Amino acid sequence: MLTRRIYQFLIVYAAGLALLLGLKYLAGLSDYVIPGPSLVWQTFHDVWGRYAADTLDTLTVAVLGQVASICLATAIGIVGRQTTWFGNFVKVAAYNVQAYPIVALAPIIFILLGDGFITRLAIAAMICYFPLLLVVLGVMSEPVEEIEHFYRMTGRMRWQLEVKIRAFENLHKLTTVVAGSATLAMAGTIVAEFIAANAGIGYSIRIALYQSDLGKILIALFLIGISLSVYQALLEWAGTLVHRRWEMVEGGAVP
Amino acid sequence: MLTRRIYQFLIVYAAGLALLLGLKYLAGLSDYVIPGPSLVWQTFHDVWGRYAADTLDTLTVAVLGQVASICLATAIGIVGRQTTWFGNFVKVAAYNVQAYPIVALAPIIFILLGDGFITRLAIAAMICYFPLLLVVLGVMSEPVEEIEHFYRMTGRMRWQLEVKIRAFENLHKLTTVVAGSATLAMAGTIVAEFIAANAGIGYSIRIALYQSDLGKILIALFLIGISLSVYQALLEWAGTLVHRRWEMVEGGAVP
Amino acid sequence: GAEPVVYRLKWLQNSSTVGDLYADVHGFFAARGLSVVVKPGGPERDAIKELELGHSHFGVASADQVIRAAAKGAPVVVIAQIFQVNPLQWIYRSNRPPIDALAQLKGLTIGITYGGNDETIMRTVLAKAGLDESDITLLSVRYDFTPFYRGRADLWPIYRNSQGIVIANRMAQSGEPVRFFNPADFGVHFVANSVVVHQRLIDTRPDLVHRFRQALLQGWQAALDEKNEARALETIARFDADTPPDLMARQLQVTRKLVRPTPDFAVGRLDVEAWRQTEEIMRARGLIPRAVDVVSRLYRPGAP
Amino acid sequence: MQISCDDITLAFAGAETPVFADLNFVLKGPGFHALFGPSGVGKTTLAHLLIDQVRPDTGRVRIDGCPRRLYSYNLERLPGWSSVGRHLERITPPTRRARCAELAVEFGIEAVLGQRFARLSLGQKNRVNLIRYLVQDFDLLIMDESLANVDERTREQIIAKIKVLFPDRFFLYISHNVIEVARFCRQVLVLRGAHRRPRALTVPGLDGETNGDSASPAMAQTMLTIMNAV
Amino acid sequence: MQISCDDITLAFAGAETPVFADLNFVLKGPGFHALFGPSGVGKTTLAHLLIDQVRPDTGRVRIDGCPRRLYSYNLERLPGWSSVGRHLERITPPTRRARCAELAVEFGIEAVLGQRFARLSLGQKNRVNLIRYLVQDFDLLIMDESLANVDERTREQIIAKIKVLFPDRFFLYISHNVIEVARFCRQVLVLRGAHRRPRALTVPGLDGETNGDSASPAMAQTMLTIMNAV
Ligand SMILES: Nc1ncnc2c1ncn2[C@@H]1O[C@H](COP(=O)(O)OP(=O)(O)OP(=O)(O)O)[C@@H](O)[C@H]1O
Ligand SMILES: Nc1ncnc2c1ncn2[C@@H]1O[C@H](COP(=O)(O)OP(=O)(O)OP(=O)(O)O)[C@@H](O)[C@H]1O
Ligand SMILES: [Mg+2]
Ligand SMILES: [Mg+2]
Repeated sequence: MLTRRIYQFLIVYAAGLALLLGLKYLAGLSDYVIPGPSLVWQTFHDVWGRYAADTLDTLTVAVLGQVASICLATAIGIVGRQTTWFGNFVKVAAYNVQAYPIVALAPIIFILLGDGFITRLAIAAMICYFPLLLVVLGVMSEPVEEIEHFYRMTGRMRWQLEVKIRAFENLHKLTTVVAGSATLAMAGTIVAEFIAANAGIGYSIRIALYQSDLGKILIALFLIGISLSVYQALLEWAGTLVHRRWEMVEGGAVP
Repeated sequence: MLTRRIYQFLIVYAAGLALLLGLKYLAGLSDYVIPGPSLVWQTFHDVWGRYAADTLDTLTVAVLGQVASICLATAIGIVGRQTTWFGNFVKVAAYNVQAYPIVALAPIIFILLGDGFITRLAIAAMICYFPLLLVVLGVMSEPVEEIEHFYRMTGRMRWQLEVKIRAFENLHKLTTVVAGSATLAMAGTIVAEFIAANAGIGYSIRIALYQSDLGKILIALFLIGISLSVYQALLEWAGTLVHRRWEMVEGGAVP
Repeated sequence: GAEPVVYRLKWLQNSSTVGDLYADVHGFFAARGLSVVVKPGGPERDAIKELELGHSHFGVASADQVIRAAAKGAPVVVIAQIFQVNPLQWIYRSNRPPIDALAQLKGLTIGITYGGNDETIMRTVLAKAGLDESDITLLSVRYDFTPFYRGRADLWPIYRNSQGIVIANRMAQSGEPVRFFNPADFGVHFVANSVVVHQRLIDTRPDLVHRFRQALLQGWQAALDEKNEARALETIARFDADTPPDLMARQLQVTRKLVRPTPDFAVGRLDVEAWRQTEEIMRARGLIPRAVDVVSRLYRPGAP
Repeated sequence: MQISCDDITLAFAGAETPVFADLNFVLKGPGFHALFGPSGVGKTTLAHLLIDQVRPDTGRVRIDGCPRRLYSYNLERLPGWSSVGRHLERITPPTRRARCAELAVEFGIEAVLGQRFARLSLGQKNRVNLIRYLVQDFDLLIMDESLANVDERTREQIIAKIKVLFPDRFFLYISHNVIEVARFCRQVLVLRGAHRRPRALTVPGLDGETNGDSASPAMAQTMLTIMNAV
Repeated sequence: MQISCDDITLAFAGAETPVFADLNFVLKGPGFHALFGPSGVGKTTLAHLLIDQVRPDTGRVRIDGCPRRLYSYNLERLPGWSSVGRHLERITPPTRRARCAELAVEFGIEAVLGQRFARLSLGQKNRVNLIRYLVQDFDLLIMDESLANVDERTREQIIAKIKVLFPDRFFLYISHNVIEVARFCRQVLVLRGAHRRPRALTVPGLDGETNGDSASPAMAQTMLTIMNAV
């Protein structure tokens, strides 16, 4: 699982790199446009320790941001699933906020939250929560008639139960999206660091861009990819655990 | 529908504005930090025509980007639904690409695509496709046993049919996410303009940011919100049409 | 104990902020009873807003930010002007003839950041040269240098003392030496970064402002002193891990010239004439609706 | 306790012929009654009318003396997050714990109480679901093919048990098994084919509480009456 | 044509007792045969064994002379994007169009061919689904409660029709209705309760092609044999 994820990432990365290098040699671009292999290797050697620490820092925030965004999406998804005016309103509000690219909202966020950790977290959560929200909304607004009927008939239906039933019936979709949204949490954190510029790999990318150093960016992308592969493998493993805990083994014989 | 969306947006916007203005008067902030109502109005008067044209321009690209991303997500979702090595690989690749914040990828995209229209489109599509992908993957990798059984038994199952069955059974979730991802397409286009292009509302936002002009940003957010409300209402209406065309009226009496 | 103070920079911590860092690391602030947190800035950071919101006590802002803020009633005061020569300049390849006269700009493709300082400056330069937009081609600048690298632009805006050194070095290694176009050489003096404070702090804590300013300027003075060069470089290196030592030394050298044009120059002097010109330029370009008398915003030590 | 329909008309949108036209009947409770009729005649639709899930186009449904009405059907599922036994426990009011346990034994599902619902056989699902409803407060319980996938012997045992335990409730049992319906039900409400008038007939059943002989003359007579009514 | 099981053992993970232990039987085709037994005894599981959807822990399933095997069950659904009639059309090989139309009439669903599957009554769903399978190429068709929600009269008609139209195929009909099974089936494979040995018995049925009298001595005898076998 983990090893497969990692070597699959390595293939993707190598392919991307090959594409760039191919372009470099085909178009005869100099090292300052696209660095050659030896320069990339040299850069890797110089910065990898520092960048790895930065990436870990970023990953930590991303994990927290993802947790926050899961909570947020669940809350909004649960309220927004209702077909009432209020439910609809919450949905519209949640959608609208998302339409604003973070770069436009950033000045306002800085005014409201100041800088530092909270801002990074908030931006990461905002970027990552939307796909989660969409899925939670989709899942939560669709009744599972054959299961819910009894509880409705007997006046036992509470919103918690409704949410639990629908979540359980769509567990697979939900775990897919949670595992998938990890990448967005990471991207969100990096963007936050990029524009707020205080720490993490996003900040290092900012500096590399400022110095127009594509080599460093390639190293950063590499480290981000690796750490994300590990994180996602962990999440998938956790997803399997959840499935097993709820004993979701599908009908049919188990060999 | 449309009017409701619009006035709901207006409520959200007014609430946000009220929050900012409240902060302004409570903390006694100057117009530079948070512009007062008259200055906002003045700014609106000055720039709305130009900004509206920019927003429309952006919206056009966003619509195209969304179409592209729907195609992309569907294609990847269909391939990635398979539990084969290749399916898994495509999924990993699709996820990994997403982890890289567009700001980090931008230089590479510029090198590959140059600047201008295609870049704007590509970035918009990239930002918007991921939630779509997650949902398509979730939906496509879950069999609908009671329906698929017959086709499998009789050797009639083709991948097209499988995709059609699963899509149809989850039509509601899919239309939710397509309508919802419109906001992301818009956000994506704006980000693309912000970092790359020299047209569209994202570009105007960047200039306003350089000029520390929060008033202009508020106007831009207003116009983005309005046009997005209209676009989303259209998408939802289209979603209803699709449902009706496939005659998805649920069991039970129609009054 | 020491009084806590937050100082927000405009940009990254590197050779451009050597004095700020030096004052902190080598105890100039502490000596005046201040415990200063020097925070790096960023593209979305605005020190003037932070002053008003109370997030920071002192900050670094560009001259155009100061003038815009003043135009909108922000009670901001400039207490020191670090850069005497604006480091925002244009890079071009040495294989074209050096630009000795503004008329030579005719026909070139020039990168500008729409909405940015460089747009204002370049348009002023062009107006001075008697060129209008049809005589040149303007190219919108973004985060990366690709259009310049690939020859689509002739001139590209750059921060002379930080980016400029790194990129010039990288291009030189590929056999493409470069030169810089400095508008100040042609009489366009657009003020760059300055240290600002909120009027409130001057009113309530004049001593604090005074102590901070003293410590900061002494820090700069010391940092730029040739005999402290090793220590200065060592200080920068603590905050800037991304610049190789040899380039950092050259960055420091260029910074020195921009901040302290002559060896006996008193760092931080407010160049009233340049400020006046900056305001005039901004008015002429329609960037502010009315005169703000920026000179009245310049701090006069000893004034109440 | 009484259910009555007065001149009910109901047509589904898009359907050529209405499901009900001039449907009239009165069914007096309590007791174990059947709703019988060919497939597609409208039994499920009538059940929906009785619980207000569907409204008639014209006419009126009246139910007297049954404030608490339940409708159960054979496709229902229990959530998958815990075992069938745990679910039953949670939805059984404390005072009926013993009754629930008794039903589990009588219905022959005590061996599978530790299983998840999805793993049960069809007939086991039917039975578990029915027990859920029987331990609730109710006056009227509609059982829409609730035992359709259970074998006959167990089914008869279940019906007999229900009749003993709940003599004062009103049951409406939808089934396709004439023998069962004739033998156990007090009255059989027969819904007839679309072209027959009146659309519904009420045939008295034998209301027996033990397994009778399907070859007895009374049974044969009742079954014949029912089959002719259809 | 022949189905046989030799010493089959099968236990589900987590279950206390195995579903099958030492299951042995031989069933000779072709013809209309039944699989009978109490709910939960393992009929569906046996069907899954026969189509290789489940593998036995030990022992071996042999099916001779039936290369094309189909398994249909009563919970299947048709996709919702077009009408039932359109779906039937699409999955019917061109040469069997007439047969398909004939079945629709005989099974009493021609009036609902224009509807979507989700709107049909349960019994209508059962019948539509069965028709789908009957127009395919097959040697063995397992019908797992495929007519469970159809009324008896229609059900008998359907079985009689199937027997006429497909005399050379092998059917395995899972049903809980003894009468039907006794009357129509050639052989009844009875799966017996967990503690009985042997686990399966084969009882000859009457294999009748028309509605017989359920009170006839032969019927009574056959039904008794079956019920005793269980
Ligand atoms: N939502 C609907 N839209 C259109 N027609 C419907 C709808 N629901 C049911 N019908 C039709 O109404 C008729 C009666 O259906 P109903 O389900 O009540 O039959 P039933 O007597 O319960 O049959 P069964 O014994 O097969 O369950 C059927 O012909 C069915 O196709
Ligand atoms: N996946 C599974 N895991 C565990 N136990 C199972 C599983 N599937 C079936 N069982 C158990 O195996 C036994 C036989 O089930 P099966 O579905 O074969 O019964 P059946 O004879 O078809 O009953 P019915 O007539 O009620 O459909 C039941 O007790 C059931 O609970
Ligand atoms: Mg029904
Ligand atoms: Mg079964």
